[in-house]
Amino acid sequence: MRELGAASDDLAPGAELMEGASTVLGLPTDRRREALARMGRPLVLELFAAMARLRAFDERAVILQRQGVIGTYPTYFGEEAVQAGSVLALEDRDWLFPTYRQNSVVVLRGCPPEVPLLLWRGNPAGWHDVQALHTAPVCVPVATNYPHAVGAAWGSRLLGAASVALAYGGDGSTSEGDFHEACNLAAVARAPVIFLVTNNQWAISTPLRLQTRVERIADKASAYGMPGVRVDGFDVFACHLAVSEAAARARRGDGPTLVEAVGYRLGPHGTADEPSLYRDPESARRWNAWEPIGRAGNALVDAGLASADELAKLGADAAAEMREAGDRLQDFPVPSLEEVAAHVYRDTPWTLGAERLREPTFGEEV
Amino acid sequence: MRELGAASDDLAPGAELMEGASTVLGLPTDRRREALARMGRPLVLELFAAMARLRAFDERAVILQRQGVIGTYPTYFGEEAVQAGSVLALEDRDWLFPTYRQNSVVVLRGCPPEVPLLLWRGNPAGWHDVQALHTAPVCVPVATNYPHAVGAAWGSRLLGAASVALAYGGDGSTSEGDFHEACNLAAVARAPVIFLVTNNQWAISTPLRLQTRVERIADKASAYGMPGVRVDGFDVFACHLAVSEAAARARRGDGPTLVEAVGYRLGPHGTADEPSLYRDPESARRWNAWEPIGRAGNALVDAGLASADELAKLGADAAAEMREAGDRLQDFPVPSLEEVAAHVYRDTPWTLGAERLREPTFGEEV
Amino acid sequence: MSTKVTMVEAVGRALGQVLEEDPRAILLGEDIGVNGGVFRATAGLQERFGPDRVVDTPLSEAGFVGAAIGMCLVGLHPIVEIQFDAFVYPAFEQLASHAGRFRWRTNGAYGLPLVIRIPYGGGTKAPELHSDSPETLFSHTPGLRVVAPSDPLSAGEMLVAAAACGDPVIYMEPKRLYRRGRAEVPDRFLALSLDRAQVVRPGADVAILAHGAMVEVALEAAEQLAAEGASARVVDLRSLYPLDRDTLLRTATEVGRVVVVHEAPRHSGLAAEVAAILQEEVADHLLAPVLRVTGMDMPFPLFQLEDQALPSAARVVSAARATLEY
Amino acid sequence: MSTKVTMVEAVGRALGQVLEEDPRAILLGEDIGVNGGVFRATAGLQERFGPDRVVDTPLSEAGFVGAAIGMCLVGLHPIVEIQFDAFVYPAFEQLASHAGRFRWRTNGAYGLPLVIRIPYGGGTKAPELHSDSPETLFSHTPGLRVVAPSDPLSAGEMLVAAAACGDPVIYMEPKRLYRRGRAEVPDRFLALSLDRAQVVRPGADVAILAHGAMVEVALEAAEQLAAEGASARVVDLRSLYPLDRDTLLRTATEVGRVVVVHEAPRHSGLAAEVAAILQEEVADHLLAPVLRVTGMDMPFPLFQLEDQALPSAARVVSAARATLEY
Ligand SMILES: Cc1ncc(C[n+]2csc(CCOP(=O)(O)OP(=O)(O)O)c2C)c(N)n1
Ligand SMILES: Cc1ncc(C[n+]2csc(CCOP(=O)(O)OP(=O)(O)O)c2C)c(N)n1
Ligand SMILES: [Mg+2]
Ligand SMILES: [Mg+2]
Repeated sequence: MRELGAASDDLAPGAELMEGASTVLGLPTDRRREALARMGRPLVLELFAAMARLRAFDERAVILQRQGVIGTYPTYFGEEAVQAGSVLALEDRDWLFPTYRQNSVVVLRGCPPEVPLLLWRGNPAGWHDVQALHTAPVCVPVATNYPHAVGAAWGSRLLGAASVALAYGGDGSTSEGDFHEACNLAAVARAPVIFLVTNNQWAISTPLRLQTRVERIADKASAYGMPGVRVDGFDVFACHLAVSEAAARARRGDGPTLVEAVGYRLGPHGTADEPSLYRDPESARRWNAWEPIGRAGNALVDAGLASADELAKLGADAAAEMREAGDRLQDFPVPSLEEVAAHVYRDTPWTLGAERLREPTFGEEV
Repeated sequence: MRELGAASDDLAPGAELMEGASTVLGLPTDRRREALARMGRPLVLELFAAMARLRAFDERAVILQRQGVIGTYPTYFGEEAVQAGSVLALEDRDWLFPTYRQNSVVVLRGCPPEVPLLLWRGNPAGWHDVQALHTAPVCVPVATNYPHAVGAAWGSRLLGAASVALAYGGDGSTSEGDFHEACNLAAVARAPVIFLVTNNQWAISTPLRLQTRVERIADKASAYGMPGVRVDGFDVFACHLAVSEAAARARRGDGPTLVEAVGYRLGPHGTADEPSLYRDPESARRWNAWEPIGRAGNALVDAGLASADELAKLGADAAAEMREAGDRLQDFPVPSLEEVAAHVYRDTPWTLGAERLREPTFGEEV
Repeated sequence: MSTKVTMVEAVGRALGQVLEEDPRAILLGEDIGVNGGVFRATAGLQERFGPDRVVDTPLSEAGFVGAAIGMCLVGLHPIVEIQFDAFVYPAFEQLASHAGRFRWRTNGAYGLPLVIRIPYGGGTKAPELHSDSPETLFSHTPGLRVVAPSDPLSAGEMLVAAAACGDPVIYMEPKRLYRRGRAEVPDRFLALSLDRAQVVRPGADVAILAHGAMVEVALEAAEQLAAEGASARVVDLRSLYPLDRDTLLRTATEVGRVVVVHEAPRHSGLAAEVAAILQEEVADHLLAPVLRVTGMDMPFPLFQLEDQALPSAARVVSAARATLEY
Repeated sequence: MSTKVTMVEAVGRALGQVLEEDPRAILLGEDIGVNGGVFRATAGLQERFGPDRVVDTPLSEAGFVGAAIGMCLVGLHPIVEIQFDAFVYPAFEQLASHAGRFRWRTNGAYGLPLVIRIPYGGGTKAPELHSDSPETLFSHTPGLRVVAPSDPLSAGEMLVAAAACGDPVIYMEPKRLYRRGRAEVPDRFLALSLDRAQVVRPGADVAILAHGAMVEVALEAAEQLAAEGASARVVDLRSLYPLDRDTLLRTATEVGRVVVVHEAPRHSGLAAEVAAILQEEVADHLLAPVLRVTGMDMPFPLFQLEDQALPSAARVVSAARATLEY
């Protein structure tokens, strides 16, 4: 975590890009303090703590990957604000549809952190309890989770449940047909869904300008007749407010919202990726100044809502929690292939019966 | 064809819908006469003649379907203006990507009309010469032709050929992912492509309001950073001008354009469809007043660019041409399955060899 | 009480029954509302159950199949209509990467009670891409069940069973049979076992295995064979994944000669799987190799050639004869 | 002259060769430019040939596969990279409804000179949906050719041949072999026949048929069988559609015992087709039924279980033994 101190108002690299994005941390000092005070100490601390846990999870995962305890891992360093801000803006009855990049948001819903770590370890114990957590399994094929969220939102409205669904995605995901079909369907059905696009400006090595010709992903909302809002993705408070508003809108029956959280992918695409092959490392270094945890911490201290020590302790506690979770990974047995095969259908067909999974042989008489 | 007379300026049902759509026929009388004169007699007559041929083809096809000479047929009654206006706005080197709804535009490129009729007769002789006509085969799966047009346009730019590609589609097609992916790709690649969406307000039984929440399909262009224009789809002159402009833009290197041609599906979706099941017949009757051939004819006579007799003769000639084409359909032999099987690959694999297509039997010794 | 209905009417009645008995059932698809579907399978259902339960979707197969998956998560039981066979292709990713994997992703805890209805197959003189038989794509895709009825009664019973199954079912409707005659059906369909094949004609000399519209062709062939003095057993496979292994093995063991018929292309089609299983498991009982009468390895031809391309009773008879003379 | 290269380097060299020799060749795909592809197959090619010939596309598989089809119409020869196996699913409609049908829609006059490269298969400890083996979806789809190399030399030669083939080729790259050792390759790959299987190890007692990464497994099994005194012939199928019928029949006739191995699910997989053909055509020469060692009919498991799910030399050996003891 960056050293905490006075919040700085001149955050160079993103300034232009963030123009028009709603912000709390980017407000002039007085208004910022006021805004934070209005949110209240419990919430702002909860947001900070959630970010600290996400960060600690991510850092631990990267270490575990280097140690060979888990496999390839998509780090989300820098995206803690979007994730914490959005999860905490929703209620437990609301549904989350994360991608690989939001692979630990379930932890903020009460899931033990070893579960998502186990997923990257390639152990089926890594599948979390979808119904208990109202969180879909981590989605790997880009953009395919958007329609799921639409269906969940629309369906819960039909059932009179007033649950909201939120789907995560990246700038790159907006080029896929599923993004389009989901947005259109949501708008037509007035589904209470939030499309939260983290515009980190990269899809692996592909920069935003090769992904789309529009500069603001939020502008794509107009094609569907739904509102599009832009928020500073490195500002957990702003993200929380933006998603809260979108959720309120959805609950009021006013339909979907596209939220673009602007930021920058500070790390590699994943542990197997080497960004120096395709982008200037200087750029990530400069964007680091916007890194959400340091920024939020500075602002909280400055606003007198927390002490630096208190925040440091949240970070340390989170680090300990995640280290311990990592230490427990080896305890989880790998289920047998037979067990996994029995999890594909409610009534397992003969083709997945235990005898089929072992030695190939000729049939017995019938 | 409607009786020709003085052009009427009060065309009720579409008036609101057409608001903002570029028009020639909707101009006040003086300006309309002026605009038509500027286009010049040869062009306006050519446009009229093209519409007359398309109409005659369509009417003949419907008759042939009733007679059982061809199978299910998707009539395009009322869409002659969009089709004739667009084909004539392009050069022969430009590529067309028609759907089932533009199934006879090849005829305007010089293809004998029996060819597209044979397609609906289920005879492979119905496949036209794609390279000679620079027209892709009629595309059946909705929206899948958009990416093809992007590739053709982009590819021809890469080859230095300056050809433009135009893809047709309907209002419903804009809900498909392929529309989105194609528009986005075209804009990023600055491909010289025109997406010409005929908004006839129906996708089979699905009205526009269940298809999308935006009222104007042209507005969808902004999501891609490309211009979207709206044109009166029952006005062949306006369609010609809009597509000409889009083509000029493309040729200048300024990339793609989305053109929305607004109209109304005056007929059924196809010969197997029964619109009275899902829409008020009155509505189609009222829109009939906008029917493009009568409207264009009235305007030409009014502007002194053609006589009613001359136009009637164009219609009669076209009807004769298409009747004769229909009469020739029975002359075309159906190729054998073996011949068709030899058309799947350049080097026909054994799996499609003549012996495989006949009696099933056991192998010979090798 | 019972009534005589066509297959498409049986489908409609089964859908009505499901909507009536299961308040969480919902129908989604293109033009299924006021229009009642392009085949009229859902005729009258929107009027009866309202536009929230019989939903006209925008033209976006991936989108509404994906949405149906999401609906399952919150407790709905969606039944999706794909307008024609080839138009399921845009939804393939949603089916392969999600529908078939969802229960597995919850370690068996939660399945998707999802039915995808696909009118499929040739023989209706339809335009290109309206006559495909894509069932193998789904039977080769883990996590899905694939079934096909062959008459009004099996259509109703299997559809009701599919809706109750708790896992995604690809329900292939042989559209060429939609209006091919009427048959008695009960007022209320019983949800029969989804994965049982059915012997639809007894016989001892050769067995003809088929599904969907090919069952009729098989029966016709059996009739012709009977005239020649050969008794053909006809088995309606019904469940294409999983196959009914017991019935397959019993049939092959008892009869010894097997012909498998399907409209889909031959290479790696269902008949290949049946042949592979039979030679693997009961080779010693086979009196002749399993023969396949299938669609060709080419795009389904334009309709003037479809009768040549589709398996015909004549082709089935000559295959049966070949196995009899082997 | 010749050099020792890995398979992924051979792919890169073949692509470089095609770009150099064919001015109409163009590469399209996600991250294939500056980054050189996530597997680095296209490393250095954008630098060499420029961003107009090695094109980073937006994230839209249906869109860029569709665009590649359009490029063919105007005379380009696109080679598309799909980033990982399962991500070809969104492009399925473009491949099935268009790529495979285009020549047929021109009565044979014009084909699509299109290559779709798909890194596929398991064994790399990858996340979900990065280990699928979708080749059967394409070999069951008319109008496509499907091939898979098994070593650096065949990778280079077959890719060059695919690019020259004139019809759409689905080129399956067994990614687990990408960096598995080096082999000599010539400076310039020759475009060999695309549809020939290759006997990669002679043997007379049992034949093991495999493709892609399974060839290595087959060879390992053959080695173990040799230690037990059984001589196993290993055939690299290479062409998955069409299959090399002559080699298949000759092998079965000469050897009499056949095991087919693939990673894809079993039901209606390639092995089913091979078994069906062999029992159909040379039943009398088979000394035992054809046995299949395949992936399971379930989603490819998370990677801690992948070694159990993937066909192993041990499973192949025991299948071979079973046929030997039949
Ligand atoms: C359909 C599909 N195609 C390709 C991939 C491979 N892939 C994984 S992540 C990724 C980039 C995604 O970029 P973006 O949407 O911006 O999200 P980010 O990774 O930046 O969070 C790609 C191409 C995939 N997972 N799914
Ligand atoms: C992918 C796909 N899904 C469904 C269909 C069936 N279908 C044919 S035309 C049509 C409606 C198309 O409406 P629109 O795009 O407005 O064009 P229009 O028919 O009005 O010209 C549908 C659903 C299809 N051809 N392709
Ligand atoms: Mg991104
Ligand atoms: Mg329409």
